Amino acid sequence: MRYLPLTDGDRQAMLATIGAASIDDLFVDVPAEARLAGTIPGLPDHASEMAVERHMAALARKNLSAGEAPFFLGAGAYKHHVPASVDHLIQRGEFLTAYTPYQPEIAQGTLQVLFEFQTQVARLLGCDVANASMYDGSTACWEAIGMARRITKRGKAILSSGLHPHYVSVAQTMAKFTGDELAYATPELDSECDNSKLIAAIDKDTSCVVVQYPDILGRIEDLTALADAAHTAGALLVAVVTEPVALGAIKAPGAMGADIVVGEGQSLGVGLQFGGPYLGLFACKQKYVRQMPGRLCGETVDAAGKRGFVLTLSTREQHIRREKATSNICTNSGLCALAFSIHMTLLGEKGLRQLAGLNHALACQAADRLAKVPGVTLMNDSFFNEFTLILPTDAREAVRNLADRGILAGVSLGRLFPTAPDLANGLVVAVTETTTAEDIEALAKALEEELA
Amino acid sequence: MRYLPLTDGDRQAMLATIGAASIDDLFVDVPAEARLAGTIPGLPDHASEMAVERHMAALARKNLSAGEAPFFLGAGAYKHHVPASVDHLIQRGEFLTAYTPYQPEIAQGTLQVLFEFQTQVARLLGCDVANASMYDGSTACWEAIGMARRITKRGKAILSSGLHPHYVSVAQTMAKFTGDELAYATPELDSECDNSKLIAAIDKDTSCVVVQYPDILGRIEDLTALADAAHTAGALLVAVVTEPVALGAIKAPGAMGADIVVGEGQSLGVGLQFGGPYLGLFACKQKYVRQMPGRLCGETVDAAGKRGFVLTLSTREQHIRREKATSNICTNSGLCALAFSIHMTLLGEKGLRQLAGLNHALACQAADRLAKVPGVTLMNDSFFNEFTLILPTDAREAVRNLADRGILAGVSLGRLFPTAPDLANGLVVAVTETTTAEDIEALAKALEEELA
Amino acid sequence: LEEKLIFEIGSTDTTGVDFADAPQAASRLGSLARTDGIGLPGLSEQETVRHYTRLSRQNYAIDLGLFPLGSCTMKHNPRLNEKVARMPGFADIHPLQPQSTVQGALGVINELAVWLITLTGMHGVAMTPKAGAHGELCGLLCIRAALEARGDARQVVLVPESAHGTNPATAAFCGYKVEDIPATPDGRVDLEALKARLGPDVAAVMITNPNTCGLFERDMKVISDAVHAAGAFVYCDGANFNAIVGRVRPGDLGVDAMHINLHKTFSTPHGGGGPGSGPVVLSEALSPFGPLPYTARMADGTIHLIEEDNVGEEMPQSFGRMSAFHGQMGMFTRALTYILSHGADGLRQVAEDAVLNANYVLRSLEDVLDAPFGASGPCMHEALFSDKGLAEGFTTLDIAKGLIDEGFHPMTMYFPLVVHGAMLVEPTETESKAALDQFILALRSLAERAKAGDEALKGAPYHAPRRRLDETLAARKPVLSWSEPDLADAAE
Amino acid sequence: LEEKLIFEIGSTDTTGVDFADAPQAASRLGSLARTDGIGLPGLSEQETVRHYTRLSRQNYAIDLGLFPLGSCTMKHNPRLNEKVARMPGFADIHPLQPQSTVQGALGVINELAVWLITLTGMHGVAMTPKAGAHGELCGLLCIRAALEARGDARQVVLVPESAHGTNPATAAFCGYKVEDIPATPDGRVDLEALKARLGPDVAAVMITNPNTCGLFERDMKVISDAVHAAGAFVYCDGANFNAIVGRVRPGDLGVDAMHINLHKTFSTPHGGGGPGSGPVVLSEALSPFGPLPYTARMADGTIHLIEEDNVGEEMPQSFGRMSAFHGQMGMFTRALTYILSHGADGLRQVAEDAVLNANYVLRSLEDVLDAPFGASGPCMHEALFSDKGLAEGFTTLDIAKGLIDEGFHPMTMYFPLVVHGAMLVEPTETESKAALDQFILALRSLAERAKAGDEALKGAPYHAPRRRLDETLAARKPVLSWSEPDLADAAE
Repeated sequence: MRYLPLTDGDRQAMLATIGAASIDDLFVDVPAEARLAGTIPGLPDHASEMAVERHMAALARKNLSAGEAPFFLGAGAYKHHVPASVDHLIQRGEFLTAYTPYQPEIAQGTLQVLFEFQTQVARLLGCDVANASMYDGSTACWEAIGMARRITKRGKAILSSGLHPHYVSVAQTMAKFTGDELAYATPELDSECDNSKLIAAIDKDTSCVVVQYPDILGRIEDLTALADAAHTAGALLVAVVTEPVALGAIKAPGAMGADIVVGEGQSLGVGLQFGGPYLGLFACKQKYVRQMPGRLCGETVDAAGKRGFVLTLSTREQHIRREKATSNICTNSGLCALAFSIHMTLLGEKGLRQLAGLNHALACQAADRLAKVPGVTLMNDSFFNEFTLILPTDAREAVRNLADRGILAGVSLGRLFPTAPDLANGLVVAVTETTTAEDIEALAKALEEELA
Repeated sequence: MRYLPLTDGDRQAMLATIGAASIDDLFVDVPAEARLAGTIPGLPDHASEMAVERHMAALARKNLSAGEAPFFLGAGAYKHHVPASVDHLIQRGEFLTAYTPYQPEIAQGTLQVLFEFQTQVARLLGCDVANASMYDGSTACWEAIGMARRITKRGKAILSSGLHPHYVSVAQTMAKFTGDELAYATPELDSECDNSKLIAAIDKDTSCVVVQYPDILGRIEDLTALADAAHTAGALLVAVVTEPVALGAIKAPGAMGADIVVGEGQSLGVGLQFGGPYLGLFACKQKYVRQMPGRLCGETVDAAGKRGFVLTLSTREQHIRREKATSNICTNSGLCALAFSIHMTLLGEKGLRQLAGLNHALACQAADRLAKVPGVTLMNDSFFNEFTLILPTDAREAVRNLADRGILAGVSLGRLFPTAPDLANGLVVAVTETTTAEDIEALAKALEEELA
Repeated sequence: LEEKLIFEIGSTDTTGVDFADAPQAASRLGSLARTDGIGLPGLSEQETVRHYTRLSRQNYAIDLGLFPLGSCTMKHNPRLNEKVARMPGFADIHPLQPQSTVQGALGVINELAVWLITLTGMHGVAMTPKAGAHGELCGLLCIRAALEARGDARQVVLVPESAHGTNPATAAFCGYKVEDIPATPDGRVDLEALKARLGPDVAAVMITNPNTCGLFERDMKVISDAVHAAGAFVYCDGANFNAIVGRVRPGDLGVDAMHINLHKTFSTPHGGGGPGSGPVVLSEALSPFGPLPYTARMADGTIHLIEEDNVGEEMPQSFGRMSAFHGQMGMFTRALTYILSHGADGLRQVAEDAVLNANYVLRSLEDVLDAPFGASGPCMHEALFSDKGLAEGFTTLDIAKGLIDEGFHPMTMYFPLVVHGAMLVEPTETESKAALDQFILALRSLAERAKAGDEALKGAPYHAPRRRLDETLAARKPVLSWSEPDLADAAE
Repeated sequence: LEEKLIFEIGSTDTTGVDFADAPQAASRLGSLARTDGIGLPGLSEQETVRHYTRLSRQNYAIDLGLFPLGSCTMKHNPRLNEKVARMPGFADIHPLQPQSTVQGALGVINELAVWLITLTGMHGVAMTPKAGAHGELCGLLCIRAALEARGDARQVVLVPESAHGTNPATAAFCGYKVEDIPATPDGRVDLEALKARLGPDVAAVMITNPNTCGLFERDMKVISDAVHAAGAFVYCDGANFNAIVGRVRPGDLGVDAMHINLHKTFSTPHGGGGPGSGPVVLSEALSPFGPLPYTARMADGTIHLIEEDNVGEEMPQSFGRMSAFHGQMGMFTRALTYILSHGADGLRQVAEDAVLNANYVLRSLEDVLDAPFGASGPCMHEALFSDKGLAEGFTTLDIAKGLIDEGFHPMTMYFPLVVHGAMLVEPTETESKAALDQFILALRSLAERAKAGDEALKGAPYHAPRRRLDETLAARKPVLSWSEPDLADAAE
């Protein structure tokens, strides 16, 4: 086996040192009836690198990849161009094959990256501090609800109808067990968000209001009034950002008063990857830092007085605090955080603003063109790079038919909200810098034919 | 521009330090009429990474890659499976973006690799010493002829008809200018090599006999008698190996008396790449080392007594010796040598022998199957992983037709020897560990249909 | 070896990326256009490559040497896995694409699921959990859902003292009360104490097997039977599955749920702290309660995705979604690649060599380092030592930091908690005998120095990018993000 | 920082590669089966990754810092180039595939050819040469072929003293007699001396422009005219094209042949000593004589390959093949990717920034280091200093080795030969002002130390993987391959 360096000679010599007659002697503690005599039946034996690569390549070819088709899917995962240098750098063995930086003397590379990442995320989201990453946006969102409960000592969270339904679903799963109460309704096909309804719903039991920005239908609205209303009632505002590129063009939630801002960082550096691994972003106001879940990297000095970085405030964490921890999270998304941070460094503020501007301009072009397809209505007044079309027919069916023609047309609301027939004709279309004028035209033409 | 870090502010500040009013002032030495005022007409301006990647990908898609088709081409370039770790390692920035190791204190990585490479190559080819690489097999072959001239002070080289015709062509090009005389004839479609004819041709003016092993038609023959005959006449035997994997299965030329052994190292680690960059191997007996062309890495110690490596014997080289150098070569194939060396280290002797055995066994299977195609004759009695079929028709035409059916059937002798009509029906077929039973069957079937 | 921060070298006017010009279009951003300076510095591509290349060189990594972190299973990460994960057919597909366009991806999930079920002898598997701790959560949610389905709202989860911190944290995170189970003097779960505590309020017992002392829980089957008899479920922390893969099926021992860290047993890279992946294999009793989305192969060979819209017919008892999409697909492709490379025979060899290597370390060092459970028999995949016998004032920490100067990563220290000054060494099966011999030599020499009271050891490491770092300062006065020096000064 | 050799750590029984079992087949190897031990050690994949990862860390590289090697143009190597070169459509095609199956590859060659011709203002280009020196060979072969075609067997090539060593070596390698041309005190070719030497025996003049002193040959056009008038050809060494790309076309200056180092001007990686690539642009007079294979775009848009079988109709005067296949395809894809990224405007900026950076270095240091031609005006892309003014016994070597301790690669030293103790600094356009400022500071401090006679400098480097190495020992008693220690001892 190419990954196992021991030779049979080594094994014999080592058994002799140990004083065991055979490998089996080392497994004596396993009850005899559970000790398998041979290989597990029904599974193939080892294979050459070439054979495995061919098998996996054959599976890969059964997928239609985003780069092979006009592609308009978003709804929480976005196709952006990732510079080649990002992937080159994250493959450096010293990053890729390092462990969690618990030994800071020999992990300054990872630690400094995390410190830089935390700073970038905090600034992007408009907050004071950010942690070193969570699993993804949806789990970060639930962690924020739990954190709001700990801070406010209240158990009722109000979820905006514009929150990604899968994020809602994750929160509902957890709330069943923790006893949190979640107020939520599916969205309406309206150009306005439900902020006024949310404000009306806030009461003295409310731990937090959770609002997505831009929301699942692509709408963007000012959060200031919502934040004020929450704060007045002693509740927190949790903002969720699933498309961080947007924040190169629109105001940061933190700047509009959000207390906790979480997000999905996949857009920068990480890639689509069929949904994972992704990158949970988590930031908040300074005063709440000790209630934060997840790892934090902090600056300090070494014995010689040199600046250095360490994981810190770990008394919040499970490996120290056990059942009293702020979260059970251990392994997070370190390598994805690295990729995000490198991509952000390559962009810089200048590049991020250009990228965001290009996304928005192309989305406007696409919206204008697609709204001209007979029978199709553009729902949004406001949007960043994603908007909702209302088709004269079931959008889920249309998406499947367009896929058969080689066009990945967007995410149907029927896929996202299968139990809400009112939304069935909605189609969420995302446009990024990777979208060409030809792609837009191809979608428009195909939609015209599909709806004819 | 993403690769140019100076900002306009930097440029102004730097011009001020220099004391120049504008960039143009720095180009004053260029005659005014040659100084272009604007960009060169007829060329596009800069493009985003994404746009360039798309353009190049579109070009790449216009090629039928070896992995996409049953593939049987050889004749000096072979498709082998290269372990993924090879490419990972050669992309380490410290290898990829280093310069020639003229500053040994900060180039021990490259230098130790070259020392290991030289040792591996010398052992594989059965010689005492090897250099740190040449451009490719064909230029190494010419360098060997020149080296034999310097050693023997004779100007006539006898080239075997089994030598790759492109290698012959390179030698003929150079000989036109250096005045070397080259004896050469195109091969015959015979199961035996022309060793006896070569022996007969050796005379007192002969600097060297150049013989390929396995030869261009795939034949392998013992070189001992040839070496003895050359040595008796005061000439050298130069052996050329275009498929180094063969030497895991068959005797090394050095062990049969060859004085200089050169080769193409592409098979290990390097990949097909449409013909370049490749890797010239060059090894010889110890006594000729000071007549060798190319860089050499040698062991030494540093000021603290630690073992270290340096480029050495550079008085043979152009940057010291100028017009009296043993060659004009400067940049060689350093990174390809690294890839070769890593691949060889992964294989080790055990793996190399397995690889060679698998190549040979599959080639035998393929030869047996293809010889059953009606009208097709197997020319070879002996071969390693490549053999010649004699078709009842022009093989060049057949290869083109099979390509239209998606099968890359081999190299026709008409492509290699366009001026030798006697060879027109010959087809050289190479088989490696990447060839499957399905590939062989697909070729056999397609050939049956083509010849029907 | 000091590398400035991007905030100190970059500028908001510099970028390492070019874009095509944006087409003219009327903005739909309304009054929300961002006008403030964000404060994100950029670097050119070369500066970027340099910054991160230099930073990387301040890390230790498996690619540089042996990484004996007990319980973390720092084994070799094959490069084929990385290559496969980057095939566009895997890397560049969206989680919400129509099923007809992602049959290969669903096939990977399904194929890996079959392997995990077969290797563990279990009934089903939940693929979505995103790391080991997330898998624990999944397992406990299944257990809770199963209990609630039978109207049995038990509130207590029993956890051995030696458990990973994630175990009690997870139980608490989903609303359970956590109680400890003591250990026996030979480092295993105290069966009698456990039995005594079992009762109608106990929902589950969480056991790590092989446990965090590196020992196999000999009584596992008896424990399972007792737990089941008491109406509770057995959760097994599978962090140490590497020791038994291919040789022992947890399903044969009565386990109801076990997470598998793909980044431990199945070689996906740790990446400096993730991403991990923690699929959970489930017994027949728990399988109906697993999370969405779920994949299943249909009679016609297509792979079918169970989500909210068809969950009613297909998996009506599912506890719901626990992350937005399908789980760690990028880790699935790597793990499946690794599994297919080894096959059933190779994986068995993995366990054998992992255990052999650990016992070799144990027996080669027990004369100089106290091995608290060394006398009770062989260890599994990790060797546990304690600080007993070190000179006054010398600690496990000193030995750990001393290892850095010898060119190794420290072992796991001060864990498990049941052993004083624990040093937990897990060499893994991908280390050669030569590498082990070097490591043993280094650790022997450090043990001898710590016993002899060599004061120099207390200052180690000397030859690392940094000397010991002041963690107290970091926690007392947390600086968690960078700010302009003058602003920071002004704030003091 | 010592890494053993593979021969010291590997064994011939170990392998890091698995193969399928070979099918049974009767051997066709006859009596030639290799039975001796070859002596090639193997390592497992993990050991292999570690060995080469650790070795790599003993190298300096552009990815780590500024690399001011004059004439070598160590600029940033964009990672997109690497990605593109690895696309299977480029990396995995055979040079002898039928033309219909490689139209994309031939298209790359043709597209790059058009760029090179247009950027240089020349008539044709030979793409096959495999490095700069190979390109020189190609150019001289064209010249010789052209002269022979007119029955004019000239035997002398004139080369300036300041030329790269490859120039005289190449001329000699293809049978020419080499004669030097002297330099003027301002570091340029002595026009009068050149004119005086021109005559019917002179085949060509080889000139580097910008020259190796970093100066533009102001008289280039005059020289070309004089050379042409004498019936000879002008070969231009294009190693320094980086300084003028996009701003000056060598074709406008009367050049007949010039090689272009794709690894210098067009950013393909140096790879620790290659592979390079050296296409040669040719004037109308020389184009008919270029090497095979040649590519040409047909009226129907297909790219057509000219090889031996059609050379008679298409290029009857070709001097033939100079390497087996099409040249450095892998470098063509990288160079074309780079060129398209920059475009005509970006390439012009390349030259401007390269020249600006060099002049900034020159003017920032000429107060502490002697700049022999500093007074004559601006330099081009490299700044030349001499050892004049250093304290007795201190040399250019000391400053170069001192730079290593400051974290930089040394500059080119003792070249060009026309300046005593030359230090040739080429920062390239991909360095930021901040990086230059750091470098200037370091070099300034070293210059001051060498002038003050700081003895410590003579021992530099102190902070590198090795101290100064004994090159004399290496050459006197060459050890060029590894042998078992006992065998080596016995041989002494």
